[in-house]
Amino acid sequence: MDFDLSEEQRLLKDSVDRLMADRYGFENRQRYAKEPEGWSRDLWSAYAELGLLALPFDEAHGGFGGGPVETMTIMEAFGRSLTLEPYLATVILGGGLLKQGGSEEQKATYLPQIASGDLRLAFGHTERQSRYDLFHVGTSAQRDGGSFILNGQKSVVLHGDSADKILVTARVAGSRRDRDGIGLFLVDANAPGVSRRGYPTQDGQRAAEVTLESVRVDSGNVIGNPEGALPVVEKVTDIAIAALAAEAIGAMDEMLKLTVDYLKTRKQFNTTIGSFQVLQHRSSEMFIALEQGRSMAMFAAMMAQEQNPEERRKAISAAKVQIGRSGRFVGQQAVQLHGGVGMTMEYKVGHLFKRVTMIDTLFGDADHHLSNLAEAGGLMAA
Amino acid sequence: MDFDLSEEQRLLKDSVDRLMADRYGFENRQRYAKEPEGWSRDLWSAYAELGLLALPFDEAHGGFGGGPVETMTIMEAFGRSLTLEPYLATVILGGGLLKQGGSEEQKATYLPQIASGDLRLAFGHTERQSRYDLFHVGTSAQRDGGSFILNGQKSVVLHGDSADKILVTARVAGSRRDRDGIGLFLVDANAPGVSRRGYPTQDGQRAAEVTLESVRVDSGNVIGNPEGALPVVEKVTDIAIAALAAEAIGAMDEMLKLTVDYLKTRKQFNTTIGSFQVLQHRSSEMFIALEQGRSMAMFAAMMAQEQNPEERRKAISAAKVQIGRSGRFVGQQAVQLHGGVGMTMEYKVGHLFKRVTMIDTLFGDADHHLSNLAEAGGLMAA
Amino acid sequence: MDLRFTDEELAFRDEVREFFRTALPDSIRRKMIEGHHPSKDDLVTWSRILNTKGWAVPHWPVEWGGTGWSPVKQYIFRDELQQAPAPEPLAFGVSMVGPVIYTFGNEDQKRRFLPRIANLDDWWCQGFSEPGAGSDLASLKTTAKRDGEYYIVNGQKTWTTLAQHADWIFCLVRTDSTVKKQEGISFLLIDMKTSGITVRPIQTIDGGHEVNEVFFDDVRVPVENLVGQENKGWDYAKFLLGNERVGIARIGISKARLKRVRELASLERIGDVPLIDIPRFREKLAAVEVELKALEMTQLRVVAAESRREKGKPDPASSILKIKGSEIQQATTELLMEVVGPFAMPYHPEEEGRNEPTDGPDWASTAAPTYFNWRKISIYGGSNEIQKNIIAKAILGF
Amino acid sequence: MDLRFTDEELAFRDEVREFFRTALPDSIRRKMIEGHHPSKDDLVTWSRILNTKGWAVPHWPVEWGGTGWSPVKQYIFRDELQQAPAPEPLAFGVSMVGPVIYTFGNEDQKRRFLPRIANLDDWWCQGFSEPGAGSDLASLKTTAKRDGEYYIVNGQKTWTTLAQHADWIFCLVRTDSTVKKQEGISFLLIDMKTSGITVRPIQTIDGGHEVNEVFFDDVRVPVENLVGQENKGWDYAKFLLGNERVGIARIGISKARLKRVRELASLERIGDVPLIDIPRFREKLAAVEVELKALEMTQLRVVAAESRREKGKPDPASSILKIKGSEIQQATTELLMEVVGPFAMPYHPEEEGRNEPTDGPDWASTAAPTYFNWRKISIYGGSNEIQKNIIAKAILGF
Repeated sequence: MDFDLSEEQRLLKDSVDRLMADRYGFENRQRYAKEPEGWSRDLWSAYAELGLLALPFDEAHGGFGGGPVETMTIMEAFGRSLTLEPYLATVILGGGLLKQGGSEEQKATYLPQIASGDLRLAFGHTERQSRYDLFHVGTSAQRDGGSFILNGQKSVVLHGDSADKILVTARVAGSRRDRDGIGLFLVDANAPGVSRRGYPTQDGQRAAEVTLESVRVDSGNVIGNPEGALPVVEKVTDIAIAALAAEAIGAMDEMLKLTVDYLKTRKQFNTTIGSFQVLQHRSSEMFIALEQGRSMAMFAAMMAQEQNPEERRKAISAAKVQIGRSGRFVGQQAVQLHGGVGMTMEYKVGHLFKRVTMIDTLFGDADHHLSNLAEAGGLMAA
Repeated sequence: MDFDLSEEQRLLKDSVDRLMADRYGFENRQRYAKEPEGWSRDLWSAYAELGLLALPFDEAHGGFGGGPVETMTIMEAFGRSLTLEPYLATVILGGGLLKQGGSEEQKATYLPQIASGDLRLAFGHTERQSRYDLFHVGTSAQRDGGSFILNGQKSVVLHGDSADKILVTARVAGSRRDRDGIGLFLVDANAPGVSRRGYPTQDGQRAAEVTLESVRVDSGNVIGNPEGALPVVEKVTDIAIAALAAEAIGAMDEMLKLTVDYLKTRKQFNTTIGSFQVLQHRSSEMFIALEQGRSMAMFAAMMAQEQNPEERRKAISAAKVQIGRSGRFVGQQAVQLHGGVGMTMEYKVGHLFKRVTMIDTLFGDADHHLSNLAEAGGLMAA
Repeated sequence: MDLRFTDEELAFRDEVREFFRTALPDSIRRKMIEGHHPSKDDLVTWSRILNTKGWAVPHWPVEWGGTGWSPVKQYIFRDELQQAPAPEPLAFGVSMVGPVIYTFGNEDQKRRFLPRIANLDDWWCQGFSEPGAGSDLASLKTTAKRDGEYYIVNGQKTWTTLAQHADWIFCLVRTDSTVKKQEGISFLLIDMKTSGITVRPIQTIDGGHEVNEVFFDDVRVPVENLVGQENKGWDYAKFLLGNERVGIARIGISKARLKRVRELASLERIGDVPLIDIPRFREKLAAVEVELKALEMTQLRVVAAESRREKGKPDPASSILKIKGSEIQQATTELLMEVVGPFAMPYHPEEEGRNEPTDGPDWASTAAPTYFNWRKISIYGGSNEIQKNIIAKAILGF
Repeated sequence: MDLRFTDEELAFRDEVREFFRTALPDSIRRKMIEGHHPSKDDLVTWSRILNTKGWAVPHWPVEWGGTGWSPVKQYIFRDELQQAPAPEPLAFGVSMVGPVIYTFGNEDQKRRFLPRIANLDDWWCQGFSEPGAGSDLASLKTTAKRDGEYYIVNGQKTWTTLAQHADWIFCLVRTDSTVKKQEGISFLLIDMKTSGITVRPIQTIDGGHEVNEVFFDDVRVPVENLVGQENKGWDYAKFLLGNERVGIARIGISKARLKRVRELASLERIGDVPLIDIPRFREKLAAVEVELKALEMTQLRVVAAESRREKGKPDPASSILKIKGSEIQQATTELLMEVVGPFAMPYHPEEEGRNEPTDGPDWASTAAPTYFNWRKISIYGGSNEIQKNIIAKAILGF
């Protein structure tokens, strides 16, 4: 057991931190959000240059073979700076699904394009009725010779509006909530029958409603077993949750820092408000929540690679519970201790609060994962 | 709507408060606990003289026709002083069951004896497997001509060791968890086949394990419909919960008072620890919990008389939830803010903490009642 | 002690409930249920319906349009109004400056302003908070210098709610800076059309525009617009803030919100099971209902004690109403977030209206903005931390 | 960064687990599982089993019986020991005075005391707290006046755990009252058989007798029993308290307790449904497990950083271990109370043994006493409020 970064990991961290410090101040971030796609193409190129877009992929596919610790390092920095680019959608989700589920040919075709920054992906999975249950898929995929015809609607497709291709789950067999019978399809975003409506999300990012009307997907764009994609979807979702946990930690860490700075400088009643013991203790409680969350983000990174899917899922659920609860507490208190300015769009802390709030609603909130964990027998069952 | 005590209620409150102030200081209380029955016969007589033992009964039965507000007034004073006498067991539970369920003849026989202090009762209901479900009765009552033969075991019978008679639930028909088929029987504590083992309870009171082996109860000692006692048991339990809520408020109020006094006098780091803002705020939070609890104790008193049993049960469950939660918070914090002395038997606050803890376990803890309330549709359903 | 409503009070409740059921325009009711902000027009429309009925300012003296209702009836009226759910009459007029004017103003001021407040002919806003002051309100810096028959006002106010619609602003201004900070403050009424006033919007994290900064640059205010005595403004402000705290529990609003949560959680399903039938969810909801019921009883205790209390001296126990009231309101927004689930994510700016197709269920779009926006409730009107100080000092005697 | 145990660490874990499985006497294990206090004999027996194995004082220097294990292995050992569940070696000896003696004591003291501590030949207790001091430990008043080759000790200590069994007590005493309070304190080792020492039991609310008052009335202590330098005792005390905080999370104990809760909740039924299958209960249990897992990872982070830290300077992050550790331990006792339900009520004084028939299930009787007793965990060793001060000052820089 070793909690130190390796030399290479430290270099990665330093370069990402430097990029963020140089180019991702809060004012810049707000400017990037106003660009046509809601994020910065320039930064996307910078990520490609730094190798961030190639990080998790094998060297054979133009990648660097990075693992969850590397991803954690990047995501924490992204969380601190509230980055807007479709890293999660393209690299973690889209790239992850291809890497974990794709054929050698598919990987060889697409992963280098991701790494170079030329291909942006999205993951179309959530449906109106699915809530957080990954196995709930109503979108249909009908076999038509070697092809499939997709019909259905996918909601809250993260960065679905600027994606070149969308990985879509659809049901080849079985009924709405069966674990078997789910396929994963790579759909060109401009293919006939695909319509998208992009919109801003509460946290200043982008998502889309994607409608599929008789969309034809040929056999080369079926990812893995067309009736057995769920395990891959679950695995990649777990990896994404681990990444989001790290992002949330970055955001919480930044909120605590901003809050402590504010308390030390803001004066009221002829003293800095940081001299009030109640506000000091509240800050200590934020610190505890942050560090407990950080511990679980590390646990998630470790367990995202666990071979036994049941153990992996329980561990990831546990981490999501902790991240959700820590994030809520740290976020609410950061706003509370800032008073009015914490409520304004002009100040960073409110945006961080919104981001951690939305991270809780991604891939299942704390209560959902607590239920799942409890139903699976808890963390300590033998 | 009127929250003021009437003139008569104020007189009652004053006389009980005076009795407690004169004779129920903490040292006395600890002395009474060492008397043979674990409570004071002298005080019992004093209660009789003051009319407290007659309070809830009709004038026809030697009582004063007092209602839940009167009971609340007494119980709050009892809670503050940690009284040990079997008031709940005899007057509220035993007397209540007779008053609500007994025949005119039974009432005329027994209620005056309670009022005069000559008869002590207990309620034998809980069983090893019943937890908090009132309808769970495994003790059997077999018809034998006009009599019934009782077999079974009753646990945690409050003040069962010093009771003259015990009101016992037993199943005449149906299976273990049926709502129908439950009878209520007045059993002489020294009847053949009754054995009792008394023991102290965690909060310094007394209870008993009562075993019934072929105990014969004649028809004159069946209380009400021998297959339909559950509604009466539920009603009297609800009245008892309202009384316990008031007792808990008395105990919480005393804990807050002791804690604030302690914080104002205890010195550390060259200052009274009450000057620390964190401890002041904690006290404020205790005050809020206390007052929210007090409000619900009043609500319970009001709703204990509600005609519609479903509404009554929901309201009482709501009150028990609040009392349980407020009591836990106030009790834990009272001990915490006292530091080590709060942990000792020599100081009153720990005993108050134990009493409110045990009140939570009587007739269903906060979680049990929250489940019941939620299952019944909540408080706000139309 | 009788903790039940009397028959007369119950009859009164039925009467106001029926009135709200029939008199409140449906379009406004829909907005309220769905968590949208009523527009200025909505509020004017509704206020005039109330005023026509004679119920716009029930708590005012009868001669100025009040109803003479008992405190319990006032409570019932407000509770039913919130549960309707109907917009509350603009507090800055009817609950804040109105009572200050009829208590401390002169006859001219009463005649000039009070009827227009009751009918929402004048939209008022509140000029108390300043950027540097926060909870230390009395440290305000906006000055008013006497110049003949005018005060010349310079400075800045902030967090000025709905100033963008306002005709008038009531301000605390410093008229004497040589004395203790509380003793040099005056209470001025200022016409928003006066030259030298600039309103700058502040966008809040929910994306809405409720609050503003208001700048005063050599603004000339006639001395006749001074309320009461010069340099006594702090007393009037304390009186005003005391009134503010009474209604702050907003129990009817939480009742309406919990009802909404229960309805939506019956529609929303996890597989085939309505969310409301998931024990975890329904117990969480019930737990909030219990807290709310307790608070309602606490509120009624405060209301019932009101007649025995010195006028203008708020019950320090009303700090409980602020603390618990805000905690419960915030808890209801968290419940709604849970109901909405993944559909909390899409953001629809309120201004754009509801013309475009919805992303997710049409009731989902206000969940997150409401959750974000309602974080303010534990901050404004004396933060919950300040309220705990008040309890510690005024009740527990620290 | 590699957050998994190495193969070697895993093998070590299996080895100690197997040892605890076979070497711990069953009667002691039963008591631990059921929440009873091990007796003095139990602890002596177990300590000698450990000492024979060479594992009584793993963290000590190798020359005095230590094992030379890495911090991670030390953690694994302790965690497995607590999960066995086995009694922990008497902390006052092996974790408190032992390290002070081998770090600051002279050779004579080391030879004389350390082997007897490791074998629990001497039972030690701690004389730090005084009635008036509380969290302000340095304000202690017990004096030691030099008189030839002796110190004459007068004063009173309190909260002295298990002093009733003790052969020796280590005390902070005031040897100079003319200087700043921290600078006049010395660290003395006192034989409990010396005349003038009186031990008075304090009964705690769980009915147990764990703590005592200890009175010193002209107690003559040879000067050779002074540790280190006169008036430097505060430094040694800080060193000792820093060590105390490391193990304070007691994660293995909470693991064992949660395992117990899960087992009992599988036996206890509501109707036909085991309590563990009630969603509310099992989610509550899972929530505590999550907190515990987070704390375990936090603990491991502190452990892993230990080698990089200056000796004797505790990581201020270890305040998290104290705060969360106590909250979690207390939460486990609340879960047990819920499992036990109505059978929390009967009280069985521990002294009377388990001869009489039980009232309720035989595992129920320790639930309430444990719940009551464990309230101390957030009070002792620097209350949780003090720990939050430490985080605010030492980490957040207030």
